[in-house]
Amino acid sequence: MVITYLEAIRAAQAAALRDDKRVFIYGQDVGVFGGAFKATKNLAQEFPGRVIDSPISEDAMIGMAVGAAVSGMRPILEVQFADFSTLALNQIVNQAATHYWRTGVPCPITVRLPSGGTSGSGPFHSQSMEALYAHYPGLVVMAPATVQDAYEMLLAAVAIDDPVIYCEHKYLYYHLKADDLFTEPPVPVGKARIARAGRDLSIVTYSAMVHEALAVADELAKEKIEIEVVDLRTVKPLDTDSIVASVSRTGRLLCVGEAFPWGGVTAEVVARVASEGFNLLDAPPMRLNAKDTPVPYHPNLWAAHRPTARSIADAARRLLRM
Amino acid sequence: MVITYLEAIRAAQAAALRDDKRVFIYGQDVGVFGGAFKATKNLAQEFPGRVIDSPISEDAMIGMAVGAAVSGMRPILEVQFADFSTLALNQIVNQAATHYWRTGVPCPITVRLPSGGTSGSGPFHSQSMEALYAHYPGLVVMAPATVQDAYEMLLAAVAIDDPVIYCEHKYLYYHLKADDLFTEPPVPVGKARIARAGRDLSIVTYSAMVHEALAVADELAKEKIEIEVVDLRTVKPLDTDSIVASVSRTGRLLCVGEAFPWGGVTAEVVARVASEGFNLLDAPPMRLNAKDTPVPYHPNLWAAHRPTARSIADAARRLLRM
Amino acid sequence: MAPVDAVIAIEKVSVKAFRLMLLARMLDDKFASLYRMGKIHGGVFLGRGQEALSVASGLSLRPGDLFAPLIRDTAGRLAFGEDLVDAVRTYLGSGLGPMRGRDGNVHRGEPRKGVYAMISHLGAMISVINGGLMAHRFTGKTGSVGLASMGDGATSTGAFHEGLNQAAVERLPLVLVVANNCYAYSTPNDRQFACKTLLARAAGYGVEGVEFDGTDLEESLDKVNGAVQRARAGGGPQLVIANLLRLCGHGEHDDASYVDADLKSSAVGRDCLKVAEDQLRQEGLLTPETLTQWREEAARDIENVVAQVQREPGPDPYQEDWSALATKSLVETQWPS
Amino acid sequence: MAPVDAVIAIEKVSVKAFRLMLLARMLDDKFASLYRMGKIHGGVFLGRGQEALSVASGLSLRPGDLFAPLIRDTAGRLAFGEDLVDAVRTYLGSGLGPMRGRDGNVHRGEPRKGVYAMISHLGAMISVINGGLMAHRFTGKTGSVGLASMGDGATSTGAFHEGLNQAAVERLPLVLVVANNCYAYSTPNDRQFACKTLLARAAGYGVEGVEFDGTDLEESLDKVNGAVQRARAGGGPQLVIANLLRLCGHGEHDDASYVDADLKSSAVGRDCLKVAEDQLRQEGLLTPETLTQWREEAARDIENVVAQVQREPGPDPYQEDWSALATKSLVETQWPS
Ligand SMILES: Cc1ncc(C[n+]2csc(CCOP(=O)(O)OP(=O)(O)O)c2C)c(N)n1
Ligand SMILES: Cc1ncc(C[n+]2csc(CCOP(=O)(O)OP(=O)(O)O)c2C)c(N)n1
Ligand SMILES: [Mg+2]
Ligand SMILES: [Mg+2]
Repeated sequence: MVITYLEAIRAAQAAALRDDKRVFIYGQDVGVFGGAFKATKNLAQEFPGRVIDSPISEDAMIGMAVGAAVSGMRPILEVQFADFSTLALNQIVNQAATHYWRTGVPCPITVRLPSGGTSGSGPFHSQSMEALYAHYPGLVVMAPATVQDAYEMLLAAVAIDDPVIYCEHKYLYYHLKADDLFTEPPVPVGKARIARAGRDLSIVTYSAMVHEALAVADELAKEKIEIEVVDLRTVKPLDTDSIVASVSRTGRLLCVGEAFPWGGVTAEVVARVASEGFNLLDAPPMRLNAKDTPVPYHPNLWAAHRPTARSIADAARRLLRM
Repeated sequence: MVITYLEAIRAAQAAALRDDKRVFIYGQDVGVFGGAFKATKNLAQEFPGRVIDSPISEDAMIGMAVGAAVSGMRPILEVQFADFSTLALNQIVNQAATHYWRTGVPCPITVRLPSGGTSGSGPFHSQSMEALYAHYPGLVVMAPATVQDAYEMLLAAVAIDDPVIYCEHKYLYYHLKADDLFTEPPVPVGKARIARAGRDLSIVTYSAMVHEALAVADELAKEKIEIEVVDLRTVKPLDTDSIVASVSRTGRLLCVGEAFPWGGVTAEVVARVASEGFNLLDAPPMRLNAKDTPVPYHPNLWAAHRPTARSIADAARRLLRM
Repeated sequence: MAPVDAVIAIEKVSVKAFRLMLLARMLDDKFASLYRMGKIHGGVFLGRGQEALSVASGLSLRPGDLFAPLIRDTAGRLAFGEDLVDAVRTYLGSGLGPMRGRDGNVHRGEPRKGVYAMISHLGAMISVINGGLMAHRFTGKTGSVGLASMGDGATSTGAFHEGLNQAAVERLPLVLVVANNCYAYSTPNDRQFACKTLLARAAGYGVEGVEFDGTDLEESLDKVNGAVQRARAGGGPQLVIANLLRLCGHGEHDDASYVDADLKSSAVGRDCLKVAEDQLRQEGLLTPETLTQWREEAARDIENVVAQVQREPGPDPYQEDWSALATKSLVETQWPS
Repeated sequence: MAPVDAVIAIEKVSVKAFRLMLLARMLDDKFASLYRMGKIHGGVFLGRGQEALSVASGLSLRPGDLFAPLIRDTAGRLAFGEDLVDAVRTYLGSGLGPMRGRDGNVHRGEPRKGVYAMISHLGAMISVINGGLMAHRFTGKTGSVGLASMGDGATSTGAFHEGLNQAAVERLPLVLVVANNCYAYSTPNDRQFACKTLLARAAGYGVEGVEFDGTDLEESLDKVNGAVQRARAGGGPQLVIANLLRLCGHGEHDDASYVDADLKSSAVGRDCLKVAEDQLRQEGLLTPETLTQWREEAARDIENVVAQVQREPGPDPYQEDWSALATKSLVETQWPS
């Protein structure tokens, strides 16, 4: 059996619908059509009345999910592209995220955000928005990098009593395949995973960039350089302990993200390691992000805009020389 | 003459309207009423037809400003509270911020965000949103801390060809007074200011927290501890050179912000100093932010939620012992 | 002519409504005076002039229904069963109130009792009510309705549009009650919309609409109740437009000097409490003595509750767990710890 | 009967319109075939079936007006003066195009020529047009209008509501043209709104509205032009609803199998290009020979431009300054440098 990252997302939703009556799915074109990316393919047919097409109303989509969740349901929302969640931001950060803290009543919604760049998608269908959501209190922000995590973390998201922003990477949808849904022992939500062990340098990253980092580790292994790759899995909470532990083994930190360079995950990781693991560092921590422009359309520009195995390898080599 | 921070904001808008025909002001209740905080008091009367009340439509407010700016105007927008700008986020980060990069045509809008906490304002009238805007490419994000900066930076914001998010602190509106608009030599936009020189520890901060930091510096001076206070002024661009230079003098960095703790300005500052000024640090860099909950209503909780002179002084003392 | 029973029922409702309006007015007045004495931490927002409409909203609902009141709904909240003490505790930020001092003034609710806690962002509660109604639909809870309050200004928000349209598409039993008090803060209707009446919006969503004089209690009871009944009976969303005037500032910091004098002296400027009082008197349902008695009772209740709450401790920051997540295992370490 | 001159003018416009529709259709077909050959980097979105309405929008405008076309407006863009080469360069991501490879496919514009560059977020361009019209008002530029295209699905966005309401309050010469093609991606009208016709929305904003058969070129020219004239003359915003069907997928990746067969065979399912061709033939304005000639000319123009653009260099990342700010002194250092 071969299962893709996208199929895992579909399978997790099918399992959630099957096992929990409180679950329903709401989003544009998620019904009989099966969603823009087919992440809900056949689910409307299999679970009649529980997979519902919404109007093009991102604000109302999330608002409705909040009301349903507060009244006992477990909605899964699909925003057609993460980029359109700017229009739902208010309901996410001010309504859903504050609800439990203000009222004591939990608001268990899962917001699926098809995230990240793919060639030719341009400024408005490529964004990685985890930093916005992680900044606000009251949200759990996931960014699965593997097929197994795509599955298990989505089920966890539905089970968690808090609003979860589930950032699924569009590039991985079809590109990432596994032989099985379960190949590794499950890791609890909130814990990072050592995707590859090494002792010369830690690359801390998440989502699609985990695979770029693994490619770099492969390449540098030929030069006898051992890269440890830490897959964050959730960017909030951020598993500082595992990150610092990795840096304590390697003494060198390169933090890589596909998002815009100001702030965000890489800043938070580097700042925490600098504060909490200062004496473990044998060299200055380093960051690698996308460039500080919108995500470009043309593949030439796109490839230069975001980190790639090549630019990560360059950065790693530079850091190893420090 | 005594002039408040709020009066400086009003005066800058009056000057902009007077000196530049392209300027107009748009926002809820900004007209004859003079705005919720009276930042546009009398301006509608003085400049008929150029200070315009908008419907309660934050998205359309910014969209309209973009269209006007692209067609040659220099609009100033007042969002009634920064917190409501979540509803305008899409137009700000996707329309205004991408416009020049995509089309080559600049989009000079100034968005005034009454920001930050005041006692009793609660979760939805207290937010500091600079991190959201700074994360996106294409915006300049200002956070003036002094009366003079409130004035000069607002004029600069209007003059700059790019969209500017101007975060004005509501607590400073009435509390902060100066004898004159011009007491110090002007500092260019994008440059930080050494608000107080010292050689034992650098507190890097911005907006209202500058004054808390200065109070701490006063207090610790009694113990012969010299704190250097760096006022960032703009959080994007971030004046890394001045920050690193300060750390090179003191060897210790405490970065303070009133915003939520995950990501944001303090993460970016600490990450940059860790990367670029690693060897200058005599101790781990430290951060102090608000707590990771919404901003509380009751003064007891509010005072414990955000950094105060007291908690900053504690942190500084801890850092000095490291 | 209506059968005798029905007349009595209506009379009783209007009497009950009037007492609640009186209580709400006096509670609001108390908040205003506490505000002037510097005993309130933030702003104070009153429902003065809007009590008839608000009470009609609260009384039209029954347990199991959903209610998203807004800032001028003291009367409606009380009518739907809010305890006086919850209102006072929230305004005073008591740690014992439903919001535990975390949120304040008008931002209170008890979702488990069907009252959603408003966020400030106008229009945002409509879709939340829709969601609650969807939950009822999913769980087979039939016959319930959801009522969302709204101001004229809030009709300009994208959230209003998306929310009402969503309800219409799902044909949910949403009753959207717009208190058109002629102003949004200082902004008059003609800077807010260009339609002659907001009622004209109903057709654009394919929903039923009704418009009436919101200064008139009997009218308000009748019309809001009618809309609630239609929604309950499966008639889909109802847009209710009530015309009236805010007889106070936007908040107590505001002297409302911008309000047009002509409007004040026109029909919308009538004080609904006075109108209701006159109606009840004329119908022989109210004597000066009862009124005095009700006033005294309300005053005493309010004074007692305020006195009690003022003795209550404020929230203790050292007792707070300072986390916004229900899942405690996922709470982030604070930096620095 | 209309005077002879006017008849001739209308005929000429419809002939011009037909040629532009033909060009647009063939250009779209070319994009589709490039897409199938893997020569396009992202998605391809066609205006098939919507050319009559789109061309009417473009032709109703004149220099100095503002236009915010959407994804199905190849015809309207050409009609408003877009150079074929700009369209092709944008789709192929040429560094020489107006978007310089930074943005692509339908996301193109030249704001200085009055064509705003759409962002993807539906509804977001309406208020931008309003702003351009405000700029005209401020600078005393009278007699110009702004036209924004929209789909039926986009009417559910908050931005649609806020934008149209804003235009109504300011009484701006906005013409909002809704191509109701019965679907938003796969979502049919009845999951998008509950009003019988979107025309019912006009009254709720206090604006004029008109609805017609968007598969009919003459009708489209007449009705869109009428709305533009009314706006130009100071009649305020105009809501234009044209009914038609998208005769292609949402994008070229989509086979549109969800489209109702009954709709396809009904009046809205007519191909506007064929309808226009028949009209012109019947009016004696088109012979088979001219049609063949026009087709050949269009094909040649398109082939030439595509061939040229395919030889053009893609954008060079090393030549990019990688900054999104116009104020170069404020550009941030990249990390790591
Ligand atoms: C989205 C949003 N923008 C701005 C505000 C600030 N604000 C609070 S109340 C108010 C006026 C509301 O007017 P209306 O809806 O008519 O209600 P009323 O106060 O008249 O009862 C404004 C602008 C807000 N709360 N939400
Ligand atoms: C705010 C927003 N949400 C979602 C999308 C994704 N999306 C792109 S086109 C489309 C359908 C648009 O339908 P309609 O407005 O009817 O235009 P049509 O494609 O039929 O011409 C959707 C949902 C978007 N672009 N913007
Ligand atoms: Mg009002
Ligand atoms: Mg459509």
